[in-house]
Amino acid sequence: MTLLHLLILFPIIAVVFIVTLGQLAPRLHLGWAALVVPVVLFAAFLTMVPTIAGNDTISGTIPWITELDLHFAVYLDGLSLIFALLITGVGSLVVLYSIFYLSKKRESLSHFYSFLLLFMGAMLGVVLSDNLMVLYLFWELTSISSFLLIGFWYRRKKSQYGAQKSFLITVGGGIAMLVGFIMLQVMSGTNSVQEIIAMRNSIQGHELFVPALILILLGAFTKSAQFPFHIWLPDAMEAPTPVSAYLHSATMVKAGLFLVARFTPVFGGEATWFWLVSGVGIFTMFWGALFAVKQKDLKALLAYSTISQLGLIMSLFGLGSAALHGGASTDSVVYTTAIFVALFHLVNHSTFKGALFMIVGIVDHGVGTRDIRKLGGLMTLMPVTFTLAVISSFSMAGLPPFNGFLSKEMFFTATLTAKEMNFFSMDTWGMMFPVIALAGSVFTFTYSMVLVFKTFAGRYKRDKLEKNPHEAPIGLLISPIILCSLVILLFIFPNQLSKYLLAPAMNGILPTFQGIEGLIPKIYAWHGFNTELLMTAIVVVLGFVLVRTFKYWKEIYDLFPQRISIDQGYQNLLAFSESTSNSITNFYMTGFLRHYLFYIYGFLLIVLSGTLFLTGSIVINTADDAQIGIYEVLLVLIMATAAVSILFTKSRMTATLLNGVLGYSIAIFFVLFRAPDLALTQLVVETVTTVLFLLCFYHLPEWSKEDRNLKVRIPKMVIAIGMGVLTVLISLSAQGNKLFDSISSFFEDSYELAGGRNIVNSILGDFRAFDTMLEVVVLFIAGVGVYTLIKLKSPQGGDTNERK
Amino acid sequence: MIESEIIKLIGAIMVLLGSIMAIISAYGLISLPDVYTRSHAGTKSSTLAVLLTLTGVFIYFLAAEHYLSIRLVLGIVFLYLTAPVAGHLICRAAYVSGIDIKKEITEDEIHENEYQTYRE
Amino acid sequence: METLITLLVGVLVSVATYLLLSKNLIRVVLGTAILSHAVHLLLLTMGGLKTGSVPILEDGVGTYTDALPQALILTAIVISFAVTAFFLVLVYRTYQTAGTDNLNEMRGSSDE
Amino acid sequence: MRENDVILQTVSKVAVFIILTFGMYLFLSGHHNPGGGFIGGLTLSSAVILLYIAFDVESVNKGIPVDFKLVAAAGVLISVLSGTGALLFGADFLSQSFAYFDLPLLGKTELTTVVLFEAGVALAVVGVVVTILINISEDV
Amino acid sequence: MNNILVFPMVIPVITGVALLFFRSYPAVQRWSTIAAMLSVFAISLWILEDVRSNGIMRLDFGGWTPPFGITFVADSFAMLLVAAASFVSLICMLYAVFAGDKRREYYFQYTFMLLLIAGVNGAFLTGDLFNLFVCFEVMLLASYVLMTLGGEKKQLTEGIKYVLINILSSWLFLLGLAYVYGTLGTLNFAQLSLRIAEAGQPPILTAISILFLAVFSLKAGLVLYFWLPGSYSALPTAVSALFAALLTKVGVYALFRTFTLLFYHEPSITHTIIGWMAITTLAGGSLGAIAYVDIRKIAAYNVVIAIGFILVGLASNNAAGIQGSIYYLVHDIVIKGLLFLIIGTIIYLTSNARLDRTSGLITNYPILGWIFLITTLSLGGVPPFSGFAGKLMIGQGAISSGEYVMVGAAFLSSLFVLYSLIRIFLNMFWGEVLIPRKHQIPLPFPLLAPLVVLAIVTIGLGLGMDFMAPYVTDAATVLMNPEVYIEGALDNE
Amino acid sequence: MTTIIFTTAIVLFCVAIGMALVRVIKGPSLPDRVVSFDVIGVNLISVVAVLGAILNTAAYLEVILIIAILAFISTIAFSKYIERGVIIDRKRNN
Repeated sequence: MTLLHLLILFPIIAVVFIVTLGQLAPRLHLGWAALVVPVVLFAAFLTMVPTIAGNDTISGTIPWITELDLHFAVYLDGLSLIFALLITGVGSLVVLYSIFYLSKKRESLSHFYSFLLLFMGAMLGVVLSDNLMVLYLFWELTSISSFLLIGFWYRRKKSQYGAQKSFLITVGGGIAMLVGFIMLQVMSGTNSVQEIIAMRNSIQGHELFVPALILILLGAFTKSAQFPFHIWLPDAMEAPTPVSAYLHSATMVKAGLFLVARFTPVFGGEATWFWLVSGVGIFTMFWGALFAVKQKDLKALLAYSTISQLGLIMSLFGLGSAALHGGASTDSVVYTTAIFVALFHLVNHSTFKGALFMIVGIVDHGVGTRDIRKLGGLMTLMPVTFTLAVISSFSMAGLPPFNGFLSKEMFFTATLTAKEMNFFSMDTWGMMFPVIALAGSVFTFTYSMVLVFKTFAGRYKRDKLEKNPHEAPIGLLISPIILCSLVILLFIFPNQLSKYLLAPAMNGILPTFQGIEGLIPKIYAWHGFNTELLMTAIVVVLGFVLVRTFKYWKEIYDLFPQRISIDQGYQNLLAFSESTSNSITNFYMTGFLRHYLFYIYGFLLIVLSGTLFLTGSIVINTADDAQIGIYEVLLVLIMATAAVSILFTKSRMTATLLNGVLGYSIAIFFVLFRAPDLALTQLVVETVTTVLFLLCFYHLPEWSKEDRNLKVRIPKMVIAIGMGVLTVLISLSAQGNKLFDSISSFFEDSYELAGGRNIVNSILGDFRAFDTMLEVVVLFIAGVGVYTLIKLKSPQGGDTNERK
Repeated sequence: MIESEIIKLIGAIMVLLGSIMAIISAYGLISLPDVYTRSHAGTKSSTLAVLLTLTGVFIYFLAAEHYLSIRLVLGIVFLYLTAPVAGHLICRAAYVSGIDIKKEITEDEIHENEYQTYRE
Repeated sequence: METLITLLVGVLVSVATYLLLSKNLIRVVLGTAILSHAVHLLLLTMGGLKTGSVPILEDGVGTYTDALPQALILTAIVISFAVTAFFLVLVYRTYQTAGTDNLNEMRGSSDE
Repeated sequence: MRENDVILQTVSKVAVFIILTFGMYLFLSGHHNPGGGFIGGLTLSSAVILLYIAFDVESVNKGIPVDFKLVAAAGVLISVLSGTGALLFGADFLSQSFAYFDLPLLGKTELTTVVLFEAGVALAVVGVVVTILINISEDV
Repeated sequence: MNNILVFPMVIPVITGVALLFFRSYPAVQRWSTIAAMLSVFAISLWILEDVRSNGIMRLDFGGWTPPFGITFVADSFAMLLVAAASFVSLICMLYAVFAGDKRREYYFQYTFMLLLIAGVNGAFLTGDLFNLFVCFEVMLLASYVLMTLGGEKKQLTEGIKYVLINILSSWLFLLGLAYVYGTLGTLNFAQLSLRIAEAGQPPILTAISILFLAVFSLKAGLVLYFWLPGSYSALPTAVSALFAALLTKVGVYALFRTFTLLFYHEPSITHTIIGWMAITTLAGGSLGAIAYVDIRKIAAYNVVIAIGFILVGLASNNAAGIQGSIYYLVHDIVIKGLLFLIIGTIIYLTSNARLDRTSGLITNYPILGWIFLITTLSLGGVPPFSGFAGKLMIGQGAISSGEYVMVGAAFLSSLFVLYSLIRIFLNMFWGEVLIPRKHQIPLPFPLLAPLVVLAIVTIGLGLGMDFMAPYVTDAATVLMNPEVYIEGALDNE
Repeated sequence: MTTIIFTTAIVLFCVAIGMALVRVIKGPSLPDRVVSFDVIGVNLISVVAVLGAILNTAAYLEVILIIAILAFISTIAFSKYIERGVIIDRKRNN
């Protein structure tokens, strides 16, 4: 048990205290208690910065299930540390913010903070785990806590919908990821991520390598809302705003990015990895930005913006993974910049997006709506909020002097570098990256401007608002203020961040590159007139034009009709699978016993005869048969006649009589085959059964005619004859294949062993008395069962539930 | 020894007679026209047949194994006891359930007397 | 002999199967009864027929017929009796309650 | 119609007596001859069936005032407990033992615990068969 | 001389039968049932521990050494199942006791439940093929009676189908038994295994094994699960939980025994067929699970899915897969019991089995709601609940034997499981609160307690899997190495 | 010699059973069938008896008696069924 374990478990254990506290001190706003947790954690992780910056790592293991190689193994390197700090830092701010955002009276705060802390622990678990399966555990736990938080207002239909969607997509992705993990485990024989990274070369050629890669990426893409799995994120905005700020922009959705970063040393350099990560990422970036512009709901806008930004970072990780293609060398270092930028932007995005969400929350709180069409002119009414909004959204748009500018510029650099690659068919397709990046950025600029100016500038529409807008209380403002100061601070001192956090993280992602010159680029706000700057200029100009002319070109969204949108596709898929499965299941689960018997017999006939013929097991050997007497033939004929005529009788009595004839004749066969005990039993049982039939007939109607319909009769006949033939074939083959002698000669000493001359009876009463005992139990159950069946009648005759 | 062989043979012949009787009785069962006559053939002569057979087997065992089978005697007694009752019950059941007697065979005597009340 | 009995078993199985597929419950019950006959015969046949004398120890008799299948069949007969009895009563109780002995009318509500 | 079952009832009384004797014989001789607990029990119950057919449930029950469910239960318990009894002697469950005694008058006699087991079996069989029959007949 | 082995079967039998004499004393019935189950559970734990430390335990009935007499053979696999089954039965019994259905109690409900458990435990323990048949019959007859106990129309009409299909499968079983005896001349599992190995499993035996496959599939609900959804939805809560937890598992157990101990020489035929059957089952179950709005049906199809999932492990035919299946079996016994208890409780509370007619239950019954969520996650194999270890190992097994279709089907089915149950959660527990607090039917703690216990167990099993691991490993070792079983079951020192 | 006679006798019995079976199948009335069923039972007794003689064993003598008993019981059961539809009365009304 190391400190790291404690840190992961701390929030989860704190849940118990929060719940208890909620019971004990109902007047306390639980947020204050909850706030302690992330603050303490943040401080703890901060103390680890120097260690990690010194290129050290911290690890520890608690054994869990040794047999399955499941250990609670933790590993802290630069990459984990960035995430851990984000989780706890943003966490602290969000909790602080939520204290003022959520009313103590109306909301079930103990649930809220329990879920939130649960999530925090889970997220820390994800980024700190070194064991694949434990990673998966925490991964699913984040999905679940996200599910619970999205459904926090569980009475709303939309919350249900959003929660279900995010659950299905992220957990589904998680399952795919699990399969990928298992494949990795099968390939490498270990569950430890670090060991797998070390074994990279030996597993690379394995046939499961690429499938595992794809499956793990599925997990990452679903979690990070990459196209086409992004659809859950906008609906997740049903969660309370602090949750959106925390889970759905700053932390949980970044778990996918973390996963990609974590597995870059394993899969990086593989063309599939490169293309999937960067391609999906860049496309998502464009797609998200494009759709963000059209959103009417501020939170939805931010959701699409988040999707877009996540895509951006994802594509950077993809581009950077190319560095591993050629192995660790100074030549490859140019490509590693992309990864560096990815990490940088990751941090930046958390700062400005977190702030933006909080700002939207403030607006929502203050005016009672997030609908852009109703908002406007809040600039003077909420000046502080407005300032913060400008800072954060300009940063998002990539304007100086904010940190977004730096990472956006470097993003362009990375795409331009990637264009120059001469492998992975980049010479043909490479141009795509800067172009799409540019286009995406234009839209990013556009929606950032929409966000600020549609809300705060323009005409003030008081009549459309529910509340009288006013500046938010200071409590709500603290958190976004802190974040916005970070936005500016990071612009001014980017290289401090780089030194203490980004550089160690680079070592974590690219362990083989450690120490190679140029791995950690210097970040400059100004690097002369170059293509990147030109691109930024284009972005600003075009973006500005687009904002002004929005109403003229918004028709292009109609090119993506609602019917065939991905979101609609998801809904259709669900509806389709429900209705299809319903019709399929109803198709064969008809409720008709006869159909079920058809299936069972059909299965038997097909599989059994298939095996019989394919394995060539039909060997008929009648040499050992006993001789046949003429009267035996007669008896067989009599029995066959009696049996077959049962099918044609018109009265149930005749059938019962014929059945009796059958039973008696079988008794005669038992006599013929030297089995007097059997004959006796068979005779009595047959008679008692016949009497039973007669008794029951009193309660039953005469039997009706069977279907004359050939469509029913022919399959029945085919199956019946088929079963008969099959039985005969197997029986004959089995008789022709007597492999061993029976053990029963042992029982011939029954007089000495058990003191009985009647062997059969000695077997029943002694050698296999247990069978007999159970058989009596069976009989007993049947007897008492008949009694209850007859006596215990349903009072109403129809269906009743118990205890009614 | 010869003596016992002869006794065995007697037993066997009784069995054979019994079997022939059974065939006759079965023929009657098939060819007679209505329930009552058929039941006559079925119960009376079949019983005779089986009694013949059993006695034959009894004699046979006595001669061949010097085995006096009480159970066989019991069986014979039981058959004697029950066969008529069974025949009686079936015929009565047939009558009560309303199966007509073939007119050309006989007259329905019971109808006019005992069961009249029931019929109405 | 074994072959002959096996063929008989085949006939019985066919008949039983055909009856089991009926919609009328009594036929179905009869089907199960006949099926059990068939299986018992087969079980006996598989042990070998007429290979010795009655499995009751007597002096001077060398070989006995395999007694184990006989014991098994005895158990099976009793079990089949128990099952048949229960099934039969179930059938008529169902008839009383559901008002039909036609399996096709016992679909059970798929979605109530 | 006044049902007239005099013939049947008279014969049945005799027949039942024969069947009961025979059933007991089958039960007891099972160790060395065909028969045993099952067959004995079944034969005994067929005697009871005959009684029920010839007479009626109420009058027979008046004659034999037993709850046959409990007879069955007792039978099962006897056979199971006879197996458990072996445990007391440190033997395997269901171990049976037999011994020969020289009894006065009877000469060499075999006593075996199987009889107890088989008695349980027979009781259970009778109990079950009769329970089933009575209950069906009583059902309206 | 291991007479203790017989107790898991004989205690329920004796108690059950003796209860007949205490018909008018419901209290005696209730508490002696609980006491019996408690002792069975304790004994089975004791045996389990003993088996792991001292190897396979055997009881020769009547002192007749195998292969001539009947034996009970307890290996870890059997004992794990016995212990799990006894435990869940105990809980179900508790639920039944607290639910206090007077009518059914008066008609010997507990007797039949106990006998059902006796049959199940016997089937797990027996080392003799014919005795397995007899144990099946004990279990089945008890289940027939329980199925119809109460005489409701639905019970009877569904009962007919259930009974008939099982009768059919019983006779097929006997047919297969006849073949096995005819060709191999013995009934003792261990000796059968030896003889089959000696003969090298000629084609005819493979064909016979397919017959057994069909029979046990019918019992287990593998592909041939047609009887299952209807019958499970016509039962009172405790009984349905008992059925869901135990009945199919016996079939699964038999499949494992048969195809690891006896017919393991032709995996390219038998195990391939099993694999495809598992895939079909997974597909059918998954479709069924999302097809209906009747929560009982949803739960019933979840039973089907689990069967397919477990059989994937058998079809993989390697140590990891088998081990995974064992984990999953134990988990599934617990969690299916829990699921059906919850479903039954919901129906009892709302008088409604459709998921779209009730909502907001979490406000009315918060604990029930959270337990349901835990159940959902546990069923979906989400860690740290009990389903995860099994799921993981089955996945590993299937992947390492290259059965990718099975892997796909198995893991996709987890998504269906989650979807089908989260749908219930979202619709019934979340949403507008329809039942005002004043009018809600109280959910007394005794009724809730069994659910809570099972929920704790599923978490505890998940977290404390390390505790179970040695038993599972031991069980898998025996399954993978028939000679170990044979030595334990046949060795007459 | 005796064996030949016995065998012939069994064959004849079997033929008789077969003929009775024809009557069971043909009917036409239920009592017809029951009578023939009874005949079959009685003939079976003979068959068993003779078989016992052929196989030279007393083991089947019980079977003979039991068939006799059971044939009787089933015959009266059938006839009561035909007569009243109920074979076991709850309470006789006389």
